[in-house]
Amino acid sequence: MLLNYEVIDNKLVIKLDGELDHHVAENIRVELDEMIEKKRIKYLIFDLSNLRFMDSSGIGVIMGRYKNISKIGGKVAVIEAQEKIDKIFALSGLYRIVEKYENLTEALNRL
Amino acid sequence: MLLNYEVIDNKLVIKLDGELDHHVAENIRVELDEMIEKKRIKYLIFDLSNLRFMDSSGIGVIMGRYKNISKIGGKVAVIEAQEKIDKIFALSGLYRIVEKYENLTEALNRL
Amino acid sequence: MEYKNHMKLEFDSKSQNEAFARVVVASFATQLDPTLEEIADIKTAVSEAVTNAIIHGYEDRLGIVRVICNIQGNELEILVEDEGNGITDIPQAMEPLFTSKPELERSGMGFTVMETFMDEVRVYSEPGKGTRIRMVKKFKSLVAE
Amino acid sequence: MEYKNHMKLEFDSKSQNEAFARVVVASFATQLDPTLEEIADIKTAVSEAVTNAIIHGYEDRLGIVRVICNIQGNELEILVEDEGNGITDIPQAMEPLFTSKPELERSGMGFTVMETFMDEVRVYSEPGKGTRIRMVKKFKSLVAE
Ligand SMILES: Nc1ncnc2c1ncn2[C@@H]1O[C@H](COP(=O)(O)OP(=O)(O)O)[C@@H](O)[C@H]1O
Ligand SMILES: Nc1ncnc2c1ncn2[C@@H]1O[C@H](COP(=O)(O)OP(=O)(O)O)[C@@H](O)[C@H]1O
Repeated sequence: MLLNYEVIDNKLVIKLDGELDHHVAENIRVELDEMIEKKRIKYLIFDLSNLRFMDSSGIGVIMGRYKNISKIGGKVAVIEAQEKIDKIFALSGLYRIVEKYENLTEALNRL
Repeated sequence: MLLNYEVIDNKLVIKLDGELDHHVAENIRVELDEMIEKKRIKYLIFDLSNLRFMDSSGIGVIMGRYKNISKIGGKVAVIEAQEKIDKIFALSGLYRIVEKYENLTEALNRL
Repeated sequence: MEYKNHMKLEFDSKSQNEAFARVVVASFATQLDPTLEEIADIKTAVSEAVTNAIIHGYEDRLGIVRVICNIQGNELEILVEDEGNGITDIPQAMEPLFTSKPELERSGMGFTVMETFMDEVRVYSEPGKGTRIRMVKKFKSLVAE
Repeated sequence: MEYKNHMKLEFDSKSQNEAFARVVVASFATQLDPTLEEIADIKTAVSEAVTNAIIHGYEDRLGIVRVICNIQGNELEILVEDEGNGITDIPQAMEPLFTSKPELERSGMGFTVMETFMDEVRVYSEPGKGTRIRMVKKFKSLVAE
């Protein structure tokens, strides 16, 4: 699992690469929380274009970041999730609290 | 496992694609013997450039064809075997009876 | 005669083995000539069941997780078993969003995901004895010999 | 503490499962951060031992082949077991080019290949009871957590 960050317009773009399961979720969570605190970021964009596999552990990772960041008035978005992953998010009701955009440009404009 | 044939200069070039193990060896043997008989071929060139995996079952396949074809004065060559596969052939002494060439051009010229 | 095949895998309840279990089942399923979509479905379902065995079944203890696959015709039966804590209230456990481990950021969607991606899911469990998940996937393709 | 992991795989003695067994062991070995060459070595050795269990151990009967892997530090131990015919003369069986099945175009190079690609190979066998091959590979890389 690879994590890549970039801060654009005060928004943290997190690119997940590889497979997101319970085994890697814990590390990702710790790394993300550090990054969010250090950079004092309020807006997160998860770019999932290179995420080849995800199970329900991924919901926890995104939901958990949302809970923290919404307390300080922040927002979370997800872009380019593959069909199967999109279905898992939809099932869980994640899209009721987290925004879904087509691509990075749209996410940066609208979040 | 994919088998591709081509007859060039009265020589049968057999391109093996994929993994050659005991499971596929039997089918390959039958198909090859049919082809050799039908085309009345005396020279065989095994092109292994796309053979990703082979265990000692592959020795049997090539040795077996050699035995049949040498009875009618024919010859067998192997080209472009990957390092691991080349090592298996070397261990077995296959290269004492079967020719080894760098590439197809050389095999076609010298066999 | 209908094509059959069988395998049984046992491994330590370590989270490293979640990815391993997915690969093993996917690789066993290749003989059913699956679509990429079917492979993704079973990988996801196996990942859920194996993760549950590790984090809920054994919690922090080291135990053995068992994954059994049976192919019969164009059906793949997958059993995922642990000899861990077991489940007291199975209907509650299977409810979407129910989790006993919110502190681990579990979403409670594991069983729902299994049910969505597989054709059948059954849960057998006894508190203190362990849990067995039985899942079935029917493949569209014909069976490869 | 030294990193450890364990898995056990059982499957039907069908030739379709030779490729499956290779993938399973290779996939389990990825946690040792192997080179492509190391992966090719163990795939080849496993293929030899599993094929032997199927064609020599069980001949045309249906039996169970067992593959056990133990990781300890940077070593991978692989056991391949059958409950088939067994081997009467082990030293002879291990000689290069010795085969009891020339009619199947076996080359008699299986054990030689295993010994070439693995760091240790031991054969335990009892006629009528079965055969166990124990192989060890030492990986160059450090162990991934
Ligand atoms: N193998 C198991 N052993 C014990 N309890 C389990 C097992 N699998 C599931 N459970 C229980 O069922 C609940 C719901 O499981 P699931 O839907 O997969 O969600 P999650 O894993 O996110 O909690 C778990 O929180 C746990 O209490
Ligand atoms: N699992 C086994 N059960 C019974 N006999 C075996 C087994 N493995 C190997 N043998 C015997 O040892 C011989 C040599 O094995 P090997 O070197 O792998 O060559 P090959 O498989 O090409 O015959 C076999 O021909 C067989 O007689």
